[in-house]
Amino acid sequence: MTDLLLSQIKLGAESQFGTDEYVVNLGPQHPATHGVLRLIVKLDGETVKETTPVLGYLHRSIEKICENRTYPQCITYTDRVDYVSAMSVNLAFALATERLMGLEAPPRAQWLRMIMVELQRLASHLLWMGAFAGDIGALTPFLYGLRERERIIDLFEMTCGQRLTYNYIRIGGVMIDVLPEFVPKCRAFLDYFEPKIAEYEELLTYNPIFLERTKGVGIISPEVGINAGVCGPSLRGSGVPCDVRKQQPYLYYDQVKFNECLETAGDCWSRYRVRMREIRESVSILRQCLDRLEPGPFETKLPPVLKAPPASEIYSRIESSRGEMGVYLVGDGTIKPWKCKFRCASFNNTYVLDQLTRGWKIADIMAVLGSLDMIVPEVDR
Amino acid sequence: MGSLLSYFKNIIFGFWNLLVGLSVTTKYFLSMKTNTQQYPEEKLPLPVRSRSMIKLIYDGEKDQFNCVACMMCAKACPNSCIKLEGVRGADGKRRVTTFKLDFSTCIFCGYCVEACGFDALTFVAEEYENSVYKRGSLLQDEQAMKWVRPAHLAPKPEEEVKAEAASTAKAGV
Amino acid sequence: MTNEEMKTKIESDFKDWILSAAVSPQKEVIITAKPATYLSLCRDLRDKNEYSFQHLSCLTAVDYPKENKMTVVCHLWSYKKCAQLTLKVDVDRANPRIPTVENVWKSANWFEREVFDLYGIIFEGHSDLRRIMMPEDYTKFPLRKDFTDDGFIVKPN
Amino acid sequence: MVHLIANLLQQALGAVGLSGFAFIINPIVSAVVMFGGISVFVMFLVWMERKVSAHMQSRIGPNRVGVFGLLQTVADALKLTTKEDIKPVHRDKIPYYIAPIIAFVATFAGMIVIPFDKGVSVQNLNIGILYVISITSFTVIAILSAGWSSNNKFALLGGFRSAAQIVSYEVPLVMSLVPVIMTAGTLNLNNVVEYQQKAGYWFVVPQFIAFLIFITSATAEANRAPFDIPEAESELIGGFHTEYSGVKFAMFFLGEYIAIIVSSAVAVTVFLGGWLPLPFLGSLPIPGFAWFVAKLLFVIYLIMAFRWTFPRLRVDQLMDFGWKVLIPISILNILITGFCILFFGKGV
Repeated sequence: MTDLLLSQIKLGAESQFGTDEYVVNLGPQHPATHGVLRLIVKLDGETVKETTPVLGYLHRSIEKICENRTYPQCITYTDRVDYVSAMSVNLAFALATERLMGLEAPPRAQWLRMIMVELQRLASHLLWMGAFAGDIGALTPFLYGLRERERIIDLFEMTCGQRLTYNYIRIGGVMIDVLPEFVPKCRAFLDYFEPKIAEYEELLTYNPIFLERTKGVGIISPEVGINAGVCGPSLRGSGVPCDVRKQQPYLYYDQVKFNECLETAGDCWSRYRVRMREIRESVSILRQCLDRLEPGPFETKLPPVLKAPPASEIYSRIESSRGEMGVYLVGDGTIKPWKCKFRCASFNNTYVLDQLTRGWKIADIMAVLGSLDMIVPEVDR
Repeated sequence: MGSLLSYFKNIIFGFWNLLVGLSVTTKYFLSMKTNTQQYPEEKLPLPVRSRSMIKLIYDGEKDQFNCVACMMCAKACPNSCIKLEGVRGADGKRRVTTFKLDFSTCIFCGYCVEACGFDALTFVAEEYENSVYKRGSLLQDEQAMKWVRPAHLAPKPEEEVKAEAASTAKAGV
Repeated sequence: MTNEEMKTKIESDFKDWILSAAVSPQKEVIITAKPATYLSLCRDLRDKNEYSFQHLSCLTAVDYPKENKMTVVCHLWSYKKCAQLTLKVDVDRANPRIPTVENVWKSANWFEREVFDLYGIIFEGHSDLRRIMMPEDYTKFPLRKDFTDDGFIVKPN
Repeated sequence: MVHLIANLLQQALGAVGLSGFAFIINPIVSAVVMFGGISVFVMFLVWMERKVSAHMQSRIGPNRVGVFGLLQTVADALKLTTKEDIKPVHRDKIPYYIAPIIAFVATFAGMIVIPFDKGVSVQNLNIGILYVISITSFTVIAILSAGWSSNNKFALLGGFRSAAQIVSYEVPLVMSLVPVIMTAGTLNLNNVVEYQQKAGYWFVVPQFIAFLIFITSATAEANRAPFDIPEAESELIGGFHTEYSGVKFAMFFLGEYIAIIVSSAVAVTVFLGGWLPLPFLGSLPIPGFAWFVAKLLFVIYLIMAFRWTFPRLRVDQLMDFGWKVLIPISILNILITGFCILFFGKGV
C-alpha cells in the first residue's frame, strides 16, 4: 500500500505536478525595502534562488535637470540625490565645481563643511542602524536612533534653516556662518551622544539573535567587492581600506586624526561593526574640528557669473555616509554644466545584492539589504 | 567534551546578553522619560533661520512693498516659480505690481531671499503651517505674501552688525 | 607616481592602443582609447601590477552632438597606487556600439545598463542589456542633448 | 466569581422550576462572563503593550482617547468593526472564513481551566494542563488555513512557517511542564497550585530552567516576536493575515492576545504559584484573584519586553533553537528531576 502510494506520488511529480519557482515581488511597496525598491525574488521554499532588483521607481532625472540649471542652482538638486545625507552630496558637488573652476574655500568654510558632513554621517548612520535593526525585527533601536538624530537635525536647522534638504554647502564656502551658540551646542550634543553609543551596542552587538542573523550572512569577499564596485563601509567590512578621506584627502581630513575602521569577515555583522565604529570615529573627528574652528570668512568672493572653463571636466570623489560619492562634471564654457553625473554608493552596493543572497533564506534578503545601507533616491537619482 | 562545554557556554553567554538588552529597555521603561512633542498643543520655537515661508516685506510707513521688481529672485530660482512685474512709480523708482510665487514647485532653497538686494523677500519662521486643500491655493500673489516686519525683527544698522562680528571674532567662536 | 609620470608611462606602454593621453588643467590623467583595443586596454589597466586599476569608480557617457560623437567615460581608481585615471572612448552617434567591460569589472553591468538606458549606447556582449531607470517600453534616450518628449520642459530663463 | 454568578443563576432557575436546564444555562453564562472579562482584559493588554513599548522607546504612546488613552483600544476596535471587509477574489472560501474563528475559539477555549482563585475556574478538569496545551495548538490549523486560503504568496509562506514553528515548539512546551507534573503528581491546575502551597515554594525556584523554556516556547506558540516569523513584518508584510481586514483581522488579533493570556496564565499557575500571595506578604488582605492578575501582568510584561527588545529569528534558526537548545535542555531537566525524585523522594 505504502509502496503504491509512493510510486503514485513519484509518478505525479514527474507527470502532472511539476515543481516551479515561487516568484515573490518584494516591493515597490514593502515594509522593508527602504523606499520603492522592487525585488523580484525567485524562491525554492524559503531559499532564495535569484534576486533581481528593479530600479527606476524613484527616477527623477536629476542629471538631466542639472544640465539645465546653473551651477549654484544644481546644489538644490543635490540635496535630493541622497536626502538622508544631503550635506555629503552638497559637498561633493561644491568640491567638484570648485576644482573645475579653480576656486578654493577659506579655512573656516572648510572646517564648517567638515563639521556638517561628519554630523550628517552620524545622522545617517543612526538612521541606518535603526532601519537595519528594524529589518531584522528589533523595533526599539530605530526610535533610539531617531531620537539622537533629531538633535543633530536641530543643529542643522539652527544653522541653515532646513531639516532635510539643506542647500548649505555652496560653491566657494558655505551658505551662512554658524551662530555663536552652535559650537557649545554641538559640544553638548557630543557629550550627550557618546554614552548613547554604548547603549545601542548593548542592545544589539552581542545579542545572540542579532549575531545569529548577521554573522556569516551575506559575505562579500574583498575581490568580489572591489570588482563589483562595492564601496564605503560595506567594503571596509571586508577589510579593504577604501576610505576616500584617507586615500584622496579632501577638505582638511589630512589634518585630523582618525582611524579607518576595518573588519575582515565581510558579513552583515562586520558591516554593522564598521558603521558603529565609524560613529565613534566621527565623534572624535567632530571634536577635533570644533577645536580647530577659527574665525574668518565663510565664503570666497565668487565671480558674479560662475562659468566653467570650456572643454573642462572633473571627477571628484568624497566619502559620503554610504561610501564613495563621485561627481563627474563636464564644463562647456557656459553657466550650465554640459554633463553632470552622480556616482552614488548605493547604486553599486545594490548591485551585489543578488550575489549575496543566493542560497540564503528570504529573511536574509532583508538583513543583507539593510546592512548594505542602500537609499533608493541615490540608486535611481 | 569541548564542544559540549562550548554549547553550554554559548547558551549562557547568549542568555546573559539577552538580559543586558532587556536591562536597557527596562531602564527606559522605568524612567518614563519621553521625547515626544505633542504637536498642536506644544509648539516648539523655530530657529530664526528656519526656512518656513517666503514673505514679501511690506513697509507700513511708506505704504508700499520694498520690492523694486529687479528680477534677481526670479533669475536665481532653480525652478522658475517666481513671476513678477513692476512699473516705474511717480518718484522715479520701480515698484512691484504683481508678484506670484508658486509654492507647489518651490523647494525652499532660499536663493531668492539671498539674491534679494532690497530687503524685500524674507523667510518667516513662525508660518510653517502651510498645508492647503487645493493645489491652486499654493500659487500665492503679493497680497497673500504681504508681511509687515515687526519692530523686534528690524534689521540692525550696519555698524552694529560689524561690532557684533568683531566681538564674536574676539571670543574665538 | 605623479600624474605626469603616469601619463608618460601609459603613453609608452600602450602607445598603439590609445589615441591621446593628457593631464587636464584640473590635474587628472585623461586617456582616449581606440575603440578596437578598448577592451584589452581595460584588462591590462586592471591586471598589470604597476597600474592595478581594480575599481571602476564610474562609467558614464557624454553626448557631443556637434562633433557627432558620444564619449564613454570610465573613471578608474587604484586602491594600491591611490591613483585616478579617466579613460575615454568615442563612439559614433548614429550607430553607437562599443564592447562591454562587464567581464573586466562586474560593476560595469549596471553602469552600462544605465548608459544604454539614457544614451542608447549598445554594449556588445553585455549579459543583460535592458532599460534600468526608464520604463521598459520607453523608446527615447533622455540624456541625449536632442531629446524631446511630451512632458519635457526646458527650464525658462 | 463565575461560579458565584452561576450559583445565583441556578438558584433563580430553581425558583422558577427550570433547574433542569442548568446544564445548558451554566456554560452559556460562564462563556458570556468569560468572554466579556477576557475582551476587556485584552483591550487593556493592547493598551498596555502600546504604553510599554512607547516608554521603552522614550515615547508617550496613546493618550488621547480616555484617561491615559485607556479607551484607545475601544476606539480601534470600533474602527475595525466599521471597516470595509476586503476579501481576495480567488480565496478558498470556507477556510478563509473559518480561520479567524478557529484562531479565536481555540485560544479562548484554553481559558476555561485556568484557576483564577482558589477553586474559581470554569471547569476544574483533572487533565487541565494537557487540555490547555492541546486546545491552544489548534491555532496552527487556523493560521495554516488562513495562509492557504487567502491566495497570497506572503500569506502562504507565513502559514507554512507557522506550521513548522508551532509543531516544533509544542514539544519543549510540554516537556518543560513534565518535571512539574512529575513532582506534583497531578495534571490538575488547581492541584498544582495547592501542591505549591503545601510544599511552601513555587515551582519557579527549583524549576527555573523549565520556567524559562516554558516562557520561550509559549512566546513562540503565540507567534510573538522574537518568534513572530509567520507574520514577520519586514519579510512577509503581515504573513498569514495579510489579506484579512476588519472584524476578521480583529479576531486574529484577539486570538493572539488571548494566546498570550492563556500561556502566561499557565505559567503563573504552574510556576509562580497561581493565586498564592508573594512570600512574607500572605497576611495582607489582598484576594487571591488580585495576586493572580498581578503575576499575570508581570509575565505578560516579560513577553512584551522580549518583543520590543529582541530582533527576529530566521526560520531555520528558529528550528535550530527549538530542536537543538530547548528540547535537549528540557530532556536533561526531566532526567535530573526524575533522579531527584527517585533518590530524594521529592522534586529538586
